[in-house]
Amino acid sequence: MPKMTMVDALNTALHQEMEQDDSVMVLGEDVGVDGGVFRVTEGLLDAFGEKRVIDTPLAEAGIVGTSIGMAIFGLRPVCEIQFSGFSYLAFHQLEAHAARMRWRSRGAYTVPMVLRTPYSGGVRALEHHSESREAYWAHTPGLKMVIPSTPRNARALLISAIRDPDPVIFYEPKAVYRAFREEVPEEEETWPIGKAQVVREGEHLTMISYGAMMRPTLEAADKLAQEDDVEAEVIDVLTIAPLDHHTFAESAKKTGRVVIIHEAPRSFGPGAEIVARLIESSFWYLEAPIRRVTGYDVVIPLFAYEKAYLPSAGRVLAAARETLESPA
Amino acid sequence: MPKMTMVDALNTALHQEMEQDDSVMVLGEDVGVDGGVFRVTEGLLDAFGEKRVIDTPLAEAGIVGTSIGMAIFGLRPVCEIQFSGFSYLAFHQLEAHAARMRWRSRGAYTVPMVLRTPYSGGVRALEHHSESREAYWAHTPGLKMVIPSTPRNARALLISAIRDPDPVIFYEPKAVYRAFREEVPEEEETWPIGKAQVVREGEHLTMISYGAMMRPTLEAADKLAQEDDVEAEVIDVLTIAPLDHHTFAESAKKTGRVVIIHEAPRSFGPGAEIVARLIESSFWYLEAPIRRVTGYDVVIPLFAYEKAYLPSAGRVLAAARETLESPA
Amino acid sequence: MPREVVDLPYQVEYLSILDEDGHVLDEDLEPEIPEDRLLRLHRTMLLARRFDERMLHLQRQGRIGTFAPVRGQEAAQMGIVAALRESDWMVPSFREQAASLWRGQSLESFLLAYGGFYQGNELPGNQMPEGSRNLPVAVPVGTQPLHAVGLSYAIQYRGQDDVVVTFFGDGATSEGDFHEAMNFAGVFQTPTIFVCQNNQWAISVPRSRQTNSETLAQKALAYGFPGRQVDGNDILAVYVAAEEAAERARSGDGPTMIECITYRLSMHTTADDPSRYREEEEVEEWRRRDPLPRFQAYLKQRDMLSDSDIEEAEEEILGEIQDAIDGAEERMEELANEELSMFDHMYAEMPPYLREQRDQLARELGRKEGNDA
Amino acid sequence: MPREVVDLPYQVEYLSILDEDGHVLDEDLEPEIPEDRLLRLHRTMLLARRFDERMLHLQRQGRIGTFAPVRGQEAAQMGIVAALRESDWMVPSFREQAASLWRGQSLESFLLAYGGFYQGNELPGNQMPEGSRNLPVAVPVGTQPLHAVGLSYAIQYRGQDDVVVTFFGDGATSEGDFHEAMNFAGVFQTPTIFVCQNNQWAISVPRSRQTNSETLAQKALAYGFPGRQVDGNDILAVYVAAEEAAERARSGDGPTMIECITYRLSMHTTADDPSRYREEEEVEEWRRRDPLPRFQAYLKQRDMLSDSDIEEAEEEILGEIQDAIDGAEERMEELANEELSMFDHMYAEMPPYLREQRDQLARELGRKEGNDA
Ligand SMILES: Cc1ncc(C[n+]2csc(CCOP(=O)(O)OP(=O)(O)O)c2C)c(N)n1
Ligand SMILES: Cc1ncc(C[n+]2csc(CCOP(=O)(O)OP(=O)(O)O)c2C)c(N)n1
Ligand SMILES: [Mg+2]
Ligand SMILES: [Mg+2]
Repeated sequence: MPKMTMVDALNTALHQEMEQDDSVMVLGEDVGVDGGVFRVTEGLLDAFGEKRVIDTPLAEAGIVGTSIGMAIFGLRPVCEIQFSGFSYLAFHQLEAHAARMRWRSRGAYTVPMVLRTPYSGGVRALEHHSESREAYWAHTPGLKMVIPSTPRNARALLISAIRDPDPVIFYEPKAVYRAFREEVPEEEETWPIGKAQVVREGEHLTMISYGAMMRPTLEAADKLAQEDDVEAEVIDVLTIAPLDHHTFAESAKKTGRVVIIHEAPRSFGPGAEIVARLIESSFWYLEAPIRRVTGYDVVIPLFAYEKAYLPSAGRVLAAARETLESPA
Repeated sequence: MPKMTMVDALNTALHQEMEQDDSVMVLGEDVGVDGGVFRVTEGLLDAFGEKRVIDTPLAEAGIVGTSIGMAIFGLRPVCEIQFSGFSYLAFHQLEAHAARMRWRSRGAYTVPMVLRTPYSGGVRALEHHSESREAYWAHTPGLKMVIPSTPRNARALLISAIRDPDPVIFYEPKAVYRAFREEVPEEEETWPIGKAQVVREGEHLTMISYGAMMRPTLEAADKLAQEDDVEAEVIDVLTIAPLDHHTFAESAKKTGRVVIIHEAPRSFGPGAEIVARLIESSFWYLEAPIRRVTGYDVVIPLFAYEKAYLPSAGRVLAAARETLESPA
Repeated sequence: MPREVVDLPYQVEYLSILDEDGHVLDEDLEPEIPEDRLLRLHRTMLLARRFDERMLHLQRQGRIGTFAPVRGQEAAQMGIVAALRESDWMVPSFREQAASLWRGQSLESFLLAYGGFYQGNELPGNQMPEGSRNLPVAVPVGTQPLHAVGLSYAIQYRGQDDVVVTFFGDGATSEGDFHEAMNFAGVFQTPTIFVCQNNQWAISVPRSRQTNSETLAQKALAYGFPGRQVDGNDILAVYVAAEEAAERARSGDGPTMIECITYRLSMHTTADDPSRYREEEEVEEWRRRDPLPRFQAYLKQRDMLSDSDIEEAEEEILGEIQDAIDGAEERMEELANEELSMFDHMYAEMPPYLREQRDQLARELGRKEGNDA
Repeated sequence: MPREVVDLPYQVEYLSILDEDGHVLDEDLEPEIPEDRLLRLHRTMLLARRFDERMLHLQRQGRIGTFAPVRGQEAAQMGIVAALRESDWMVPSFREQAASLWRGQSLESFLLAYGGFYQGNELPGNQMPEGSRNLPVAVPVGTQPLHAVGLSYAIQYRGQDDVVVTFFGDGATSEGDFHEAMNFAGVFQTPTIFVCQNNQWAISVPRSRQTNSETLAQKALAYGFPGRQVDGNDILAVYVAAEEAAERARSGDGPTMIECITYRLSMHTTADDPSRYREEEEVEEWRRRDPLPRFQAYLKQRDMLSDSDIEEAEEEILGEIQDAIDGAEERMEELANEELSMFDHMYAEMPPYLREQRDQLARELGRKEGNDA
C-alpha cells in the first residue's frame, strides 16, 4: 500500500478515471503544461494529450460554461478553478445552468461535471486564496458539494464525483494537500456521495467537522481522551450537500452533546444547517446547546493573523469542555 | 398621509434622496427611459437627467463594478439588478470588492453603494425571476442584507441603506410591490439597519419571518388568535445581515417556542442561522424544537406549482400548532 | 519601427439578396434551395407568425404567462436553422420560437411551458425529444453561448462534423459570458456559429447605447475570426450566410459570427410596453421590411406560391393552432395537481432529505403519493 | 447592397522610439521630458529593480510570503504613470510595484503587506495615504478595470479633468469583466486609459493561446475606441502613448487602450517555476531588450547619466532598501499580537455580533482588549 499525499491521491484518481473512460476531460487554467499550480493534474497532458487536458484562457465562467456544454454532450469534464476564491466569477453558470439543466429539461440533458478547486486557509497565501465558502454551493439546489479530508478519502470521493451523474463541487483542502501521507490501497475505492463517516467512536460528545478542520478536531478528541477521560465521537461530514443528517442524529441521540467545527465564517455557514437539522431530529436528546467553532464573520486575514482566525485544537477543546460542563 | 404601494414608496425614497444629495446616482438596465421594469425608478430620469439616472449596457458585473468605482470616488450609487436571479453574474464583484474594499484599504476607500433587486415568487414569472437566495449575501462578510415587507418600512429602509456607509444588498419582495397600499407619513422616516421589528406581541409562540412571507405569517398569527386562543409574537427580521439575534432571543425566552418562515430553500438558508443563534442564546428556554417553514430544496417551479412551493398561511399554521403541541 | 500601422487581415461584409419587395438583387448570390423546402420554410414562418399572435391573445386573457414574441425576426432565425442539418445542435436564448418550430418543437410544448408547466419541456416532438439536439430556453442573457462552445468542442473531440449554432440578442453582446464564449471558440477553433439577432433593442435600450462599435459583427475581429452582417429580414441572405459559416465550421476552419440586422416588431415580452421608449414611426419603417410578405413576394415571383395557397395555409394553420391550444389546456388541467413533480429531476436519484420534503408536501396536499412515485 | 465591405475607421498603430541599444529611432517622436524628471524616472526604475531582487531573497528566506515580481516590466508601468498627474487615479492589478513606487508607495508598505500584514495598506506614504488616488492591489484577474470606469464616470460627472489609468495583463483580457469595462467605457466615453501589460505569459499560458487575435490592442475596436501597441520596454514610447491617451481623455474624447509589449523576466509569482513551461532561450532574447540598461544607454547618450552616477545610485538604493527592511521587520514584530484588528474595517461601525466574536477571540488570546478598542 503506497503512502500518498492528498495531491498524489487526487492525481492518481484523475489518471485512473481518464484511463478508464475517454469521456473524462480535464480543463482549467494551467492544468496542462504546468500540471496545475498545486500539481494535482501533473502528468495528465503527457498521458492523454492536449485535446483532453486543456489549458484554457483565463476566464472562470468560460471554463465552467464550456464544461457544461461538454457535459450536456455526454462527456465528463473535470474542470479546475485555480482557487475557490475565484469560483464566484462562474457563480451564475453554476446556479443558472449546471444546477438546473436536468431539472429544466426534465431529465433530457444532464451535467455530469466536477468542479475541483482548492479551498481553506493556513498556507501563507495572498488575499482571495484562503476562503471557505462551501455554504454558497450547499444552498444551491441541484448541486452536490463534497470536501475530503485525507488522501484516501480524497481519492475515493473524487472517483465517485467523476462518476456521479450530477454536477459536483469538489473543494480540496489545500492545507492538507501535502501536510501528511496516508496509505491508499492499490485497488480502487469509492465513497458514496451523501454519506458522512464516523471516524472515531465515543459516547460523551459528538464532534462534527470536515476538510482541513478534521485535524484540529481529532487532535482535540485525543486530548479529551487523554486529559478528561472523555470519549468523543468524531464525524467527518465529507458531503456538505446533500447533508447526511441521519448520521449526525444517531450520534447526537447517543451523546446528547454536539460541537461543530468549520473554518467558514460562522453566520449562515454550514454549521447553522447542521444545528437546525439536529434540532429538528434530536432536540429532545440534547443535554447542552450545540456549539459552533468556526471562522469569524470577517474576511479571513492575510497570513500574519490567519492562525488566530482558524479554529485550532485549543479552541475546539475549549468548546468541547464547555459543552460537557452544561448541566445534564 | 398618502396611501402608497411599495413601488410608490421606493420611488419616493429615491426621489427624495436624489433631491437631497447630488452624490446619489441610479444605474442599471432599463432604469432610465423605461423607469425600471417594475417602474420603481419612474420619473427619475426626467427629474435628474441622464448623467445621474443611467441606462447601462446589459451587464451585471459591469453595473456593480462601475458602481463600486463610483462609490470609491465618493458617490452613492444605487444600482438595480433587474431580477435577483441575475445578480449572480456580479457575485465576484460583490464578494471580492464591494465587501472588502474598506477592509483591504484599512478604511481609506469605502463602498457606500446600494444594490436594489426584486426577489420572491408568486408573480407568474419566467424561470430565474422568482428566487430567494438572500443567504448568499448574508454569508458574505462585509455586505449588509436588507429586506423590507411593507411600503412604509421599504421607504424607511431604502433611505437608511442609501445613507449607510457600507454596501447594502436590498431585496425587494416583488410579490408585495403592488399587492397592497399602506399609509406612509409625509415626513421622512428611517429604520436602523441591523434592527428587527416586533410587529405583533404575544406570549405563546414566536414567529420570525420577513419580506413577502410576512403576509402568510401574520395571517397565520391572526388565525391562531381567532381559532386557538394563542397569541403569537411576530418578528419581522428586516435586516438579514447583520442579524438582530437579541430581539429573537428576547422573544424566544418569553415564549419558549419558535417557528421561522422564509421562502428561500430550507437547507443552508437564513432559517438555519436563526435556529443556531437561538440555540446559542436561548437553548435552556426552549420548550419545543424550532421549526422551519420554508421553500423546498428544489428549483422554485414555474408558476403552475409555485403556490405549492411557497409557504402558505396554512403551512405556517400547521407548523405553529405542532410547535405548540410539543410537551412543555 | 517608430509609428507603423499593424496589418490586420479583417473586414466586415454585409450581405443581402432580396430587396424590400422580394426582388433578387444579384442572381449569383441566390441560393439553390429546393422548392418544397422553400415552401416548408414559408409554411413554418406563417405558423410562427400566427402562433405568436395567438399566444399574445392567450396571455392577455390570462391563459398563459409571460413570453417574448418573435414577430419580425422569423427570417433571421429560420434562415439560419434551414441551412443546418438535423444532427447539428441549436443553443437558443428565449425568443427562438420560429427556429424551434422549424427544428421540430410542438406548439403544445410552448403553450405548456408558458402556461407555467415545466412539463412543456417533456412532450414528444418538443424541444427535447429523445435524441433532440435543441437545448432548452436560456433566460439569463448571454450565458448560453458558452454551452455551444462546450458542445462544439465535444463534437470535434469525438471526430464528428456537426456544428452548433447559438442565438443571442444585441444586448447579449454586452455580457462578459459572450466575450468568454467568443474567445474560447477562437482559441479552440470550435465549430460554432454565433448568431446575433440584432433586433435594435434590448428592452428599452437601443443598439446605439448598448455598445459604441459601428457594427456588432466587428466584435468577432477581437477574437480572430470572421464576423459578418446580413440583412436579417431577408431569409435568403441569412440562409447563405449560415451555409457559409456551417461549411467553414464543418471543414475545421472554426467559428463565425453572424449579425442579423432585424427588428423586434412587437413588445420585448408581454410584460413590456414599448411605447414608453420608442417611436411608432420607427416601428412603421421596419414594418415595411417585414420578412414574411417579403419572402412571400419572392416565392410569388418565382411562381411557387399564390394568394390562394396562402389563404389555404392560413386556414390550416389556424386550425392547427386551435387544436394545440385545446390539447394544451386539457393537458394543463390534467397536470394541475402534479405539484409533487417539483422534486423530480433535481438529481438523477432523489436524495433522502428531498424525499422527506416531498413526503411532507404530499401530506400537506392530502395525497397518498408520499413514498415511491 | 448585395455583398459589400462595411467601412470601419480603424487601424492599430505600433509605436517605438528607442531601439534595443537606447538610440532614438525618430527624433520627432522623442518626448520632451525635463532632465530631472528623466533622472527621477531612472532612479525609481533602479529602485524597483533592486527591491524586486531583494524581496525575492526575503521570500526565499521565508521572511515574507508570495509576491509577483515586476522585473522586465518597469518601463511599461513607469512610462504610463510618469505621463500622469498626481491627481489622476491608478487602478492596479498585483504586479505594479514600479508604477506604485513612482506614485509614492513606500517600500515598507510592500514588505508589510507581503509579510502577511494588511497594515501594509495603512502606512503613511503607502499606496493609500490620505487623499491618495492609488487603489489597492486587486488579485482577482481582470476585475478591477470596472472600478476604473466607475471612478472615471464620477470624475466626469463632477466636472473634473483627471483621468484614470488601470493596469492589467494579457491574461486578463480573457475575463468577462474586462469586456464589460471596455464596453461601458466606450458607451459612456469615460476618461479611462486601459493599459494591458502584455508580458507574453499568464502563468504558464502563452499569449498565443490566450486569444486568437493578432494583437490585444485590436480588441478596443470592438468597443469603438482606439487601441494601440507600444514597445513596452521603451519608456519613452510608453510615455508618449500615455500622454496622448491622457490628452484624449482629458479633452472628453473618451477611453484608449494601450497594449505594452513587454516580458516577465522573472517567475509569475514566487510560487511559480517557469522552467516548467518556457524555454531559457526565449527569456535570454528578452533580456537583451531589458528596459533598464536601455533607458540607461539613452540617458548616457544624452549625457545625463554616467557609470559613476549609476554606481552611486545603486549604493544609495541598497541602503534605502535595507533601512526599509529593518523598519518593516521591527514593525511586524510590534504588530504580531494585533490579531484583534481583523475585526476592524469590516464595516464603518462594528455590528454587535462582530463585537461579540471579537470579545471571544480576545478572551481566547488571553488579552484584555475585549470591549472598547
Ligand atoms: C443576465 C440577465 N440580465 C437581465 C435579464 C433581463 N432581460 C431579459 S431580456 C433582456 C434584454 C435582452 O436584449 P437582447 O439581448 O437584445 O435580446 P432581445 O430581447 O432583443 O431578443 C433583459 C435585460 C436577463 N434575462 N438576464
Ligand atoms: C479571476 C482570477 N483567476 C485566476 C487567478 C490566478 N492567477 C493569478 S495571476 C494569473 C495570470 C495572470 O496573467 P496576466 O493577466 O497575463 O498577468 P501577469 O501575471 O502576466 O502579470 C492567474 C491565472 C486570479 N488571481 N484571478
Ligand atoms: Mg435585442
Ligand atoms: Mg501576462
